[in-house]
Amino acid sequence: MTTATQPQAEENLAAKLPPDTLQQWLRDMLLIREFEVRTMQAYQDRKIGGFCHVYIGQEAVAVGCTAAVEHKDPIITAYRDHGHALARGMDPRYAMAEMYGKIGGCAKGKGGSMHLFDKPNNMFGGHGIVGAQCPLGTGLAFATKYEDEVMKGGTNTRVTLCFLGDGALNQGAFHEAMNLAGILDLPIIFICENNGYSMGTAISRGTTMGHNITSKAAGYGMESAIIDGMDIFTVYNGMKPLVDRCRDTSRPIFVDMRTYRYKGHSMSDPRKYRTKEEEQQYESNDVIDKLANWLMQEGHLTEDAYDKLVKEIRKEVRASMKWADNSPEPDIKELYTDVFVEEWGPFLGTSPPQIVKDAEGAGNDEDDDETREDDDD
Amino acid sequence: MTTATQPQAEENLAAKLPPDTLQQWLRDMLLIREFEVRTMQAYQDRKIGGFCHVYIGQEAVAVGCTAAVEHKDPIITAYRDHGHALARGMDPRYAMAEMYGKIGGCAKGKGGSMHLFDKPNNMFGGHGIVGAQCPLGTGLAFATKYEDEVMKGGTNTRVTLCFLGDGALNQGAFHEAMNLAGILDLPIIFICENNGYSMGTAISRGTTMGHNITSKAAGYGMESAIIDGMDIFTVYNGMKPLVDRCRDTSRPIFVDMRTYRYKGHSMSDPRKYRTKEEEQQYESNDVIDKLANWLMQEGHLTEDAYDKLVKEIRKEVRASMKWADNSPEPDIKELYTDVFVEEWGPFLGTSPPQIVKDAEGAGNDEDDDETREDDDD
Amino acid sequence: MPREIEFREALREAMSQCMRDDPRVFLMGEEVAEYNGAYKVSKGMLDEFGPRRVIDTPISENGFAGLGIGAAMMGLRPIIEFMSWSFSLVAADQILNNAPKMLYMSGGQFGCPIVFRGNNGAGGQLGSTHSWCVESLYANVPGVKIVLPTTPYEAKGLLRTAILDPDPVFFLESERMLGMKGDVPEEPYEVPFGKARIVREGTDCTIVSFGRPVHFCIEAAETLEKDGIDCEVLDGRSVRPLDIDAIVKSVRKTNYCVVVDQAWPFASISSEIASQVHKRCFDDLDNHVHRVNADDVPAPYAYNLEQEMLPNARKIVEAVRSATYQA
Amino acid sequence: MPREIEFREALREAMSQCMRDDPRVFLMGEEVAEYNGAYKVSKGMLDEFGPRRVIDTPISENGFAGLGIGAAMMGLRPIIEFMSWSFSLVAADQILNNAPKMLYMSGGQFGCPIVFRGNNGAGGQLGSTHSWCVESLYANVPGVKIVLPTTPYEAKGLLRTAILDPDPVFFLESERMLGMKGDVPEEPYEVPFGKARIVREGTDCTIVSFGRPVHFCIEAAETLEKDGIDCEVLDGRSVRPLDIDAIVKSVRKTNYCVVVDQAWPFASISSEIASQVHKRCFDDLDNHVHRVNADDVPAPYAYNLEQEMLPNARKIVEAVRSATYQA
Ligand SMILES: Cc1ncc(C[n+]2csc(CCOP(=O)(O)OP(=O)(O)O)c2C)c(N)n1
Ligand SMILES: Cc1ncc(C[n+]2csc(CCOP(=O)(O)OP(=O)(O)O)c2C)c(N)n1
Ligand SMILES: [Mg+2]
Ligand SMILES: [Mg+2]
Repeated sequence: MTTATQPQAEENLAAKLPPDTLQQWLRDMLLIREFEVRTMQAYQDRKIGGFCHVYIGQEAVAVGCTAAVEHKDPIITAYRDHGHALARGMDPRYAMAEMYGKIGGCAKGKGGSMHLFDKPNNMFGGHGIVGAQCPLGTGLAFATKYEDEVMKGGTNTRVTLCFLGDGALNQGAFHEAMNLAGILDLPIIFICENNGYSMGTAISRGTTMGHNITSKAAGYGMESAIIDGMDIFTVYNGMKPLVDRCRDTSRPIFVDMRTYRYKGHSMSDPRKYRTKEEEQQYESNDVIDKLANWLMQEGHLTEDAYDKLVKEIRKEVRASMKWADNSPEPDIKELYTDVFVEEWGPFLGTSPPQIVKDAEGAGNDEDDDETREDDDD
Repeated sequence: MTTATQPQAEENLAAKLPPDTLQQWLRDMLLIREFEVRTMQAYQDRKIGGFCHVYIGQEAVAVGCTAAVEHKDPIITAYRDHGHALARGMDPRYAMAEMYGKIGGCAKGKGGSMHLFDKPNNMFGGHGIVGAQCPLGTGLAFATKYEDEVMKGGTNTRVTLCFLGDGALNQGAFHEAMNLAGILDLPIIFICENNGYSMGTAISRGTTMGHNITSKAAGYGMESAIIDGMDIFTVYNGMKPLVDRCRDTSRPIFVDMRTYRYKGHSMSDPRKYRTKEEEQQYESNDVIDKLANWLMQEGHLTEDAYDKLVKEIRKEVRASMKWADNSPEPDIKELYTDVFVEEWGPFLGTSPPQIVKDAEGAGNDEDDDETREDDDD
Repeated sequence: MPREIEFREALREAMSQCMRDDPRVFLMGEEVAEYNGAYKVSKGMLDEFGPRRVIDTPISENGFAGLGIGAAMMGLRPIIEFMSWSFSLVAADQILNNAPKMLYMSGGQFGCPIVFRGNNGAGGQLGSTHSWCVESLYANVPGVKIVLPTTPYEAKGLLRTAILDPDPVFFLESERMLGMKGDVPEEPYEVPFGKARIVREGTDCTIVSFGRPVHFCIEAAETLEKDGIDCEVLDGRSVRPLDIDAIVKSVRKTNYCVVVDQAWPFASISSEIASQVHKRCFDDLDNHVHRVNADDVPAPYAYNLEQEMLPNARKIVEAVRSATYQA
Repeated sequence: MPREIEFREALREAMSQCMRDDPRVFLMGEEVAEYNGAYKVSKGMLDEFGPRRVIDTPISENGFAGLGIGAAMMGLRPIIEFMSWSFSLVAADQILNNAPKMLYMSGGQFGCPIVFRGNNGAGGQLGSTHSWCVESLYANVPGVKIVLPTTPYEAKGLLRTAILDPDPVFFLESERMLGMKGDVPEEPYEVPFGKARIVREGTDCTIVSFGRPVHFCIEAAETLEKDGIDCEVLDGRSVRPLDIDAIVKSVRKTNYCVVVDQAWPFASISSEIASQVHKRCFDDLDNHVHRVNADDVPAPYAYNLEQEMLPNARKIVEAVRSATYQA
């Protein structure tokens, strides 16, 4: 149970998927990229406050991993969470409005960039404390298994994806979660988005065995794999069999997902700890370009269609910014709701955020799209 | 750096030591055994309060490990700490008086059984929170190295022994400490006293890879060894080269020290989680008997001398109980000292405990011995 | 039919009844299953509910506290036992950063219906690492309910309320009370949070406390009665929510108030209550609110020191005498 | 010669001067060395003192907090930087169970001369996990000193005192103040703990605070002056030890008191001070002590909500008006 699968020529499962699936991946990755570019701009324009950590460069990980699971499978991640939220299907308007601190945000503006939650899409957050999502992830996996097996008397049907940064490898919470997942046979995949740095600290400076972190999984008797996260095919091809196995065996798995963030840790990071050459090496072999090129080579995408897609997405993201701008600030009374489910004291009840209302009243989607078109200028 | 040395026919370093060293080991182990037997009795008699965890069965570990280091090398352990304190040279009177909650105790009765400290003997405690001593241990190692190398400009001269129970393997604190020790190249040996149980939980029920815990050290790129802790020769022979290497290289090492506690976790434990047979198997091959037999076979000990030694120790421990009994309760004003070094408020200063006074005024030793003789009845 | 059972049995009955009613409820913690509980609170529960619902954990408080919170986010109803609240410090991030704030951070999407429970306060000569009273420390944090039961009856009813509550509850028991016996109905019932219980009516001085020290207050009130000082004793039940109205009502009647709090004094529940009572009863009070706390020092091991450190009936008697100018 | 430097430079100067004087002093934390500090407090210190004394750590707060404590037990003088005190919760066991109690548990054998320092309080829209004000939470625990500097001058002097202190000190800075400029002498000096600073003398109402909100108090006092209300503003400097005598003295003069505390209200420093002032000034107070705290809710992200949640000059003005019956 302690084998770390090295990257290898696996079956190219992704290439066999219907072209529109791959086109959707391209769309999702482009959406994240564009969203993040605009996020940086909005941050500079002081529309977005607090800390802001963009996902540019890592798009293939969120999109490829969520593609390898089903919508019912819970996902949870750290504070660099925009990509996961969007990949999981969060409306970019709600994501953007959250960062703008507006009532239309996925958490009514109360969570912010680092804490994006999306119940209808089984996205359990965005967590700000390094490593703290790992025990929570084991709890999600515990609960799905408990529901399926103890409450329904069946067998486990769901897999939890718990994303973490390489910096989280050094938090006790991660280790306790790994051991618990192993001892309790939980259906969870810990995906370490190993982008080589935690803030300014290269992995080798902070993490023992940084060159081979699957050795840590071996200490928990956990199956593990190393996956190239800079290509959505390797992500999907690597993840799909692991997800299937995890679902079948209900045993945890650890993934060393090798990736790279093109930008700084947060908006204020001058990136003096690495070279421009290193950055360019990754950027010149861009994850999105790779998929676009492949689709073109295979005849599933024309230059024109690609340009159209890019424009469409640009429009969508711009619309989300406008929507966020127009969304009102949360009413001051929101300060006092959601502290408890039932309030003790003068404030009563809690109103569900837009994201939940939408998921409940499904028919509204068309209206929303119209609004989006209208918003464009 | 990730090799786990399996128990093997090493050079029998212990057998080459002067016989009086080995006799001293026998004496130390007997002292611990007798001390713990009396501790249990005193606990039943309500002389000792709180929780009480005896060390019976594990004597070879504390004695063998401290024999493998020098007196200047710091040691630190968990709450099952009587054996380490005595092996390190704590006067049994101070240890006993501490558990009696008396002013003569090593901490003036303020620490209790789980928190035995002995500054003159470089024993940095007894720590009650599982795993919490591991980060402290890395701090001791950091400090010795810092003093030797940064402050004195020399090379590292000291090795820290950090003992932990197998239950501590599942605390985040342990993992953070392991990684820090590795990253900072600290001269520390983590000795996991793997007695197979944490309270009623067999290691396999709580700890992944419980059958091979050195795999956890491998995840930190740390050298490790498995040592048979039920024979003081294997303990010493296993530890001595590791201590030497740790001192020379200033690199951390992890030891899976296989041992067994003959008694329950604490005084209230009915031990239903294991069989009488399992207990008898260990007890019938007792660590102390083994060394006594060897010494007799080699002609370094006669039956008579052994009986005399046993009686002497019985006398010494009984005297320690009497001494503890006669030691006054701490004055109520002690409640308010040692909160800060310099008091803020009505209470001024802090008086050093007897243990420190003795270490400072070295000449007193003879008086003490006399008192001990007098105490006997 | 009055039926006498131990405090620990009352806790067990509350858990078992909830688990019978609601399959989402499970119990997890160190030694809760095969060992039958370090303090036998969960004795027999493994036999009844099996290892899928009564679950032993390794010594990983931060890990399994977080696991419980994750499970609660998914809609389960975890009961997480800390062998002692002293060990909850290693889980502080999960229980303070996650449990009380998940609902808020997610804008109301993910609640956290979880109960953390275990021994709190001096267990008797356990020394400073093992004698935490966490109520004052944790009460500073919004989003959590903190409950201290006082009798077997209260324990059963309050624990049921805790398990049914949709928000995170810290349930603080006392090792020293687990063997206490009292009348407890067999059928399930709930005791509400945020409603103080008048343990003893009186006219001369209000004494407020929570959990185990309530018994010392009763003892003190009995002593004081002999001197003609007739105390009203309130058991606050929950620290958060705090039933300040009941306290104020009583103080308006007695004009004197003593708060008894087994935790350290600084920035504590007693300072909070004192401060609120002074505010609301500024014109009613004939003396400042007197506070009885543990001494402001780490918990010592020695018997005599520990006894001196903790609140007790003698200290409460002295405080009431001083508060009512009868010292 | 007055010399203006930034708050972060004052902190750096205090550390550097101590490190030059005493080889036992070292600085450890996340990104303190090669990155020059996440907030540039330690900028240039790696260059001066080298990697053996200015030490980057992995993200292991519990680990390196404990490492610092162990090193302090051996006699070194560690300065441990938490990038934010919000991240100290994962280290709660080490900083609350070990640092403040080692001296006591060892009967005086092993002291713990260590400084933990870093950003505390709202950094500006960081949301609930990242906006902790830990002073009220941690102040419940005996054995530790808690300090909140207010100006660059105070920062340098108090940090030096903290480093020289033989006991553990929690030193709480504010991200929002690091760029603040002020006159700071070049030579080393100490500002004492437990001695409140009278920031502004006045006769009509005493306002007490700590750290950043002291500036809001000054702002409020200036506003109130225009209305003819002359406030005395005290900067408590250290929460533990608390200079209650200075507060009492001021209240005996003004007969009114407002406590401003950036942390949550329940069981907080403000409740402690209110309670103590009521006790000692029972006959002096012409109204109950008024408290201004952050709202009793998790920290929200949205700008308008966060602004509303935090103490500010407007709220202080209102509190003083209400306290002095001039609302
Ligand atoms: C417990 C804790 N300590 C410190 C921080 C501050 N911090 C935020 S992100 C970060 C670096 C994390 O790096 P990594 O886990 O590799 O994630 P990445 O940024 O590369 O996605 C640090 C130190 C925090 N949020 N939580
Ligand atoms: C953090 C924490 N959790 C729980 C406990 C309660 N406890 C004390 S000892 C113990 C078992 C420890 O077992 P192990 O580490 O194997 O040591 P051993 O008793 O075998 O020497 C437990 C659960 C504690 N002291 N600290
Ligand atoms: Mg990273
Ligand atoms: Mg063990």
